[in-house]
Formats: sequence, C-alpha cells, structure tokens
Amino acid sequence: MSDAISKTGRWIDLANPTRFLSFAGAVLPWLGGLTLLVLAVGFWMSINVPDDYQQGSTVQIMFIHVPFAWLSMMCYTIMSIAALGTLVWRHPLADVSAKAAAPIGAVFTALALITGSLWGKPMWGTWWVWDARLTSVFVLFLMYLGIIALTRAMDDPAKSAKTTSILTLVGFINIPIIKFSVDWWNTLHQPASVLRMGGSTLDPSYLRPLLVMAIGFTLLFFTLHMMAMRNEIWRRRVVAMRRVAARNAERGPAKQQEVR
Amino acid sequence: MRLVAEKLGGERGGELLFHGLDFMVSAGEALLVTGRNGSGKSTLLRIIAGLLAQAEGTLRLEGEPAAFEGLAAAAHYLGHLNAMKQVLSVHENLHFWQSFNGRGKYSIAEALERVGLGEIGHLPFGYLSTGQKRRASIARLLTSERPVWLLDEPTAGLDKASETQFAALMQEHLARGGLIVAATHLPLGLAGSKELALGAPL
Amino acid sequence: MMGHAGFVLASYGAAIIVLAALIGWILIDQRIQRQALQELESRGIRRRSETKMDNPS
Amino acid sequence: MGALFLRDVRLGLRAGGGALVGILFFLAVIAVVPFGVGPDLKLLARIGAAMLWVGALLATLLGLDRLFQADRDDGSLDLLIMASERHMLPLTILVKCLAHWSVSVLPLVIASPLLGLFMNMEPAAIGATALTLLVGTPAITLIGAVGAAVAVSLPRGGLLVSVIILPLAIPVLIFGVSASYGAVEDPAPFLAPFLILGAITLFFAVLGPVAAAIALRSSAD
Repeated sequence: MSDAISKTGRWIDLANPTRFLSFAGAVLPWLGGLTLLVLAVGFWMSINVPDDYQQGSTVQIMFIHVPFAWLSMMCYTIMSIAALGTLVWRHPLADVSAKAAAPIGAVFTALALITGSLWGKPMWGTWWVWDARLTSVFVLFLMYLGIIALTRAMDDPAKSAKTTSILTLVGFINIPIIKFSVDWWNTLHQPASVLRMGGSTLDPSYLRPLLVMAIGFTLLFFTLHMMAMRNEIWRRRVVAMRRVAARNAERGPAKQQEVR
Repeated sequence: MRLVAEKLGGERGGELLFHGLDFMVSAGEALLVTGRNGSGKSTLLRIIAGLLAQAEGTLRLEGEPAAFEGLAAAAHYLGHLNAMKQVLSVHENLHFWQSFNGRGKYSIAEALERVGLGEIGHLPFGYLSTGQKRRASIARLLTSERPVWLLDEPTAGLDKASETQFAALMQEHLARGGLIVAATHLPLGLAGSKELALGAPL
Repeated sequence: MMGHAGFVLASYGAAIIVLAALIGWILIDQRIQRQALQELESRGIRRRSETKMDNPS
Repeated sequence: MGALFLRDVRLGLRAGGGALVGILFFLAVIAVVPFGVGPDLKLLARIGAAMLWVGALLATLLGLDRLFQADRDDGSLDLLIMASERHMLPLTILVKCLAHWSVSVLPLVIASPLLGLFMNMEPAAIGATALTLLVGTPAITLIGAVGAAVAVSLPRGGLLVSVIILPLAIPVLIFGVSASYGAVEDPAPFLAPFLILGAITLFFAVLGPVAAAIALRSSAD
C-alpha cells in the first residue's frame, strides 16, 4: 500500500515537468510570434518619436533601457519566488525555473548597464558614476553571476537547488534598494517617472512606445525563460538517462556470463 | 627484454620498508608482489615507475625495444587512482591519454570493447560505477603501447566476470612479449607467474 | 543636442547583438540536449520511470 | 601537447565554472574599491590602473592552487610525470599554464576595459592597462605554477600558494602599473616598462615551468 502511494507521488512529480514540456511545445511558437510582433511595433513607434527638447535623440535609448532595467528586477523577483517554491513546496519545476532564469536575468541586467552607460555619457558626461542606483544594479549583476557560478559549481541539482535558493532569497533585499534608491539617496539618476503615485510624469507620446517596448521585452523574457526551462528539463533527463545507461551496461556482460 | 633489480631498497616517510630485493622479470613473465598492508608493495611499484627514488640498489630495463628510452618511458602504471577526469566522457579521457602517450595496438573503441564498456564510452566518466571506472582505466593500458605493465591492485573493485576478462588481457600482453609487475593480495588468474613476497621482517 | 545618434545606434546595436547571442546560446543548447536525448533513445535507453512502467518489479 | 591543452581548456570550461568565479572575484574587487575610497571620479581615474592590476593579480592567484592539485587527486599527475621521456615535463607544465591562463585569466583581461570605464579612466589609460594585463598576467600564472607545484602535496595549499607567489609577482605589478601610467602621464615612459614586462613574462616562461617540474618530481610520493 505504501509502495503504491510513493509510486503515485513520484508520478505526480514526473508528470509536472512532462506536462510542462508539452505545454511549452504548444505555447512557444505563439509566444515567440507575439513577441516579435510587439517588439516590431514598439521599435517602429520608438524610432518615430519626436526628439526631446532636453535630451535630444538620446531619449530613444529610454525605450530599451527602461524595459531592460525593469526586467532585470522582475527576473530576480521570479527567481526569488521560485526559490521559495524550492524551499517551501519542493516543487521540481521551481528549481528548473530559477536555474534557467539566472543567465537571462544576467544578460538583461548587463544590457541595462550598457544602455544606461551609453545614455549617461551624452547626458551626464561620464560613462559611469558610483551612485546608489547604478551601484545597486551593478551589485545585482554580480549577484546573478554569483548564482550562476554556484549552480554550475555543484553537479547535483538537488543539492545545489537548496543552497542557490537560500542565496537568491538573501539577495532579494537588493531589489527594493534598487527600486527606491532614487528616492532614498540623492542621485544623478532621474527618479521614477512611469510608475509613481499621482500618475506618470512622462509625456504620452513617449509613454506609449515605452509601454509597448516594455510589454514586448517582457514577452521576450518569458519566451526565452520557457525555452531555457525546457532545455534544463531535457538536460536533467539526459543526465538521468546516462546514469541508467551506465547501470544497464553493467547488467549486460554479467548476464552473458551467466548464459555461458 | 628483462627488468632487473639488484639489492633494491625503498623507503617511505623516512622508514625503510624493504631492502636487498633481488628479482628479474623477463619478457613474457609476470611478477606478483604480495605482502601484508604497508609492506611496501605500492612503494616498490612507484619506484619501478620512476615516481619515487629508491633508497638503495639498482634497477634497470635491459634490451627494451628501441622506441622506449628508459624504464619509465616503457611502462604503463595503473595506480590506485584511475587518472581519469570525471566530467569528460570515457572516450574523451582515453582519447587524451592515447594522443598524449602514443597509439597502441588497439583503437579506443576496440579497447573499450575488450573491457566490456563498448556501450558506454560516450558517458561522462563520473557516471560510471567503481568497477566500470577501473575497467575504463584498464582500457587505457591497451590504447597506448608499453611493454611493461605496472599494476597496483589492478582488480580492486572488479567483479568476477571482469577479473576473468582482465586476466585474459594480461595473458595476451605476456604472450606478445610484455612483462607485468603487479602488486596484489588476490590471485590474478595468471598461470606460471613468479611471486615476490614483501614484508619479511627486516 | 542632435549629435547623439551614435549613442542611440550603439545602444540599440549592443542590445540586438547581446540578445542575439543569448537567443543563439539557448537555441544551441536546445539542439545539444535534443541530440543527446535522441542519441540515448536510439541506444534503447529509457528513463527509470518508463522502464518501471514496462516491468513492474 | 595539443591534446593536453584541449583537455585542460575543456575541463576549465565544463567543470564547476572555475573561470566564472575568477572573473566574478575580479568584478567584486573592483566594485568594492569606490566604497573604500569614495566615489570621487578624479581619484578613481587616477588609481584606476593600479586597482585593475591589483584586482587582476588577486583574481589570477585565486584558482592557481588547482593547477596541479586536480591532476594529483585523480592520479593523472603521475602519468604526466612518467611521460616525461616523450614530452618534456617543463613543456607539459607550460602547456598546462597556458590552458589555465586562457580559461581563467584571459576573460579578466577582456573584462578589464569595461571595468576601466567604471573607474572613469581615459581611453588611452584603459587601452594601456588592458594591453599590459594581456602581456603581464601570463607571468603571474607561470610564477604561480612554481607555487602550485611546491604546494601540490599539501591538503590545503590554496592560501599558501598565494602567499608564496605574491612577493615574486611584485615586479610584474610594478612594471605593469608603471607602463599603464606611462601611457597617460607625460614624463613617464610607456615603452620601457612595457618591454621589461614582456621580458619578465618570457623569463618566467622558461624559469617557472623548469622550477615547477623539479618541484613536482621531488614532491611525488
């Protein structure tokens, strides 16, 4: 009886990634297509905005910089939720999700830093300043790299899942720091203008393309995340199957000996 | 070709483990080094391999094939450790040692077939069981040509079937004019081998 | 204030290059894993769950 | 020899992300500097080259203890030593050093211009620092090989390797930093310290592997 229960328990665990794979297979083409469409529209909208009287054409950098910065934080938040999922509910997909998200988040954070740097040079006259916002985003980037290094350093996924989750959750304190750094400290970086109390300060002609781009890049993130998760599930299957292969090979010759 | 030791003495950690050893192994012969734990079996093998200096006496290989200069160059050493990288596949590991140590009579695929690992050469070495790892390491002896085999507990971790397989490989090596020095406390299934018992009270 | 087209182009270019690299890496990884799975399946190896389904021992 | 290089590069890339840890350490060290000295951009620009060099030096030392330890732990080192009739042991060590350098130090050199921007350095200073790092860091790895070989049989040799090597690496640091400054500050020359740096690297390319080979042979047990 207990055997049957443990077996069904295992079946549910296995069914989840399997179900995820078929779900991803069905959804991914549509998601990818939608991403392309929204990004194309957003791109077309953002190159057709008038120049800002203060910032000139560099205002166009905003249309990619802000989504990247937003995604760098969203990705970390998703990873933190996944870390909770690993630690509290031990959901097998949570660890896969966190592990797949880390490199993507690192790339978006790097892009936020790069585009911000390219925006800062003409506006502030310098590529980089060590103010609260920029520094905290740089720290976020380092944390992404640290998490990637940690997941790669341990080859046993079950063990690395827990330690990585704890590290991820500890690092989450950085997210509110990034978000509110522009309000808490006096920084060069401009304060939030899109999401704030009392409505956006941004002119609608800039706000609309920005929102479309933000949606487009968010869709891109989910597409890539789903693809990376699928890869990770496959990778784990390959590992499991290889272990089975090693065991099977052992059984092979021994049986032949018995026959002889 | 023969391996000659005269008045050989070996020490480990400043303590003389054995001394005054005289032995001679000719082509086609196997020498089994036996003795209790700590009697210096491994030390003797490492001295023959040139990894340790002998405390006294001489050791030489006479009439070795021209391709090999010196005892260390003519010897395969199979120690306690398998000298394989966990993350590389068995095939990659063997391929490295083959290109580093030179080609032998067998190709990698044939060697793996001979030790019964033909199916799993593509797997990372770390996935293998202890016995399989040992067999992969034995396959290394086949992929590069060396007339002298120095084997330290070669059958550790092997099951009966693999032991028989390995005995056949050793017989074949001896029949081709090779020589074997093996430290072991288990019978290796080699007919007509000499035995050298270490650990006689000094 | 009009001479900044270079910075705009550079940031869009950097974004496209880096994202293309990321997508390319994911696609290559996908191909590697798929091939590995197919190779293992062609060798007749199946996961433990599936083998258990065949012969409940 | 090509096979050894390929194997070590593959191991470095595949196993445990050792390369990533080195570069992460480098980034973290550089990120800590502005907190220590304050975010004064002029000051950062002035000490930038020196900080990049110190960071690269420490990051290079970080993974060096594994240079021979990994091979010793699985028995490969014995076979590499035994094969010294076919492949001269110093040459084997040189190849191992080169593989180690390409996997775990070259990424640092490539990342150093970006960090130069963070330190608000001038383009010329950034270029000069990256160039001196490219020429100078192999010397650190090659000196490190001696320390790694000496400490190979110790169970926890990691820190010891760094302590042994650090004094020996000081000349590299001196000429690397002075060449970097020579590129931007007018009276100071660039070419002379840069050539000396190159000479140091070539010198250690010979001395390091030979000394490491002797140390490895004598430490085998």
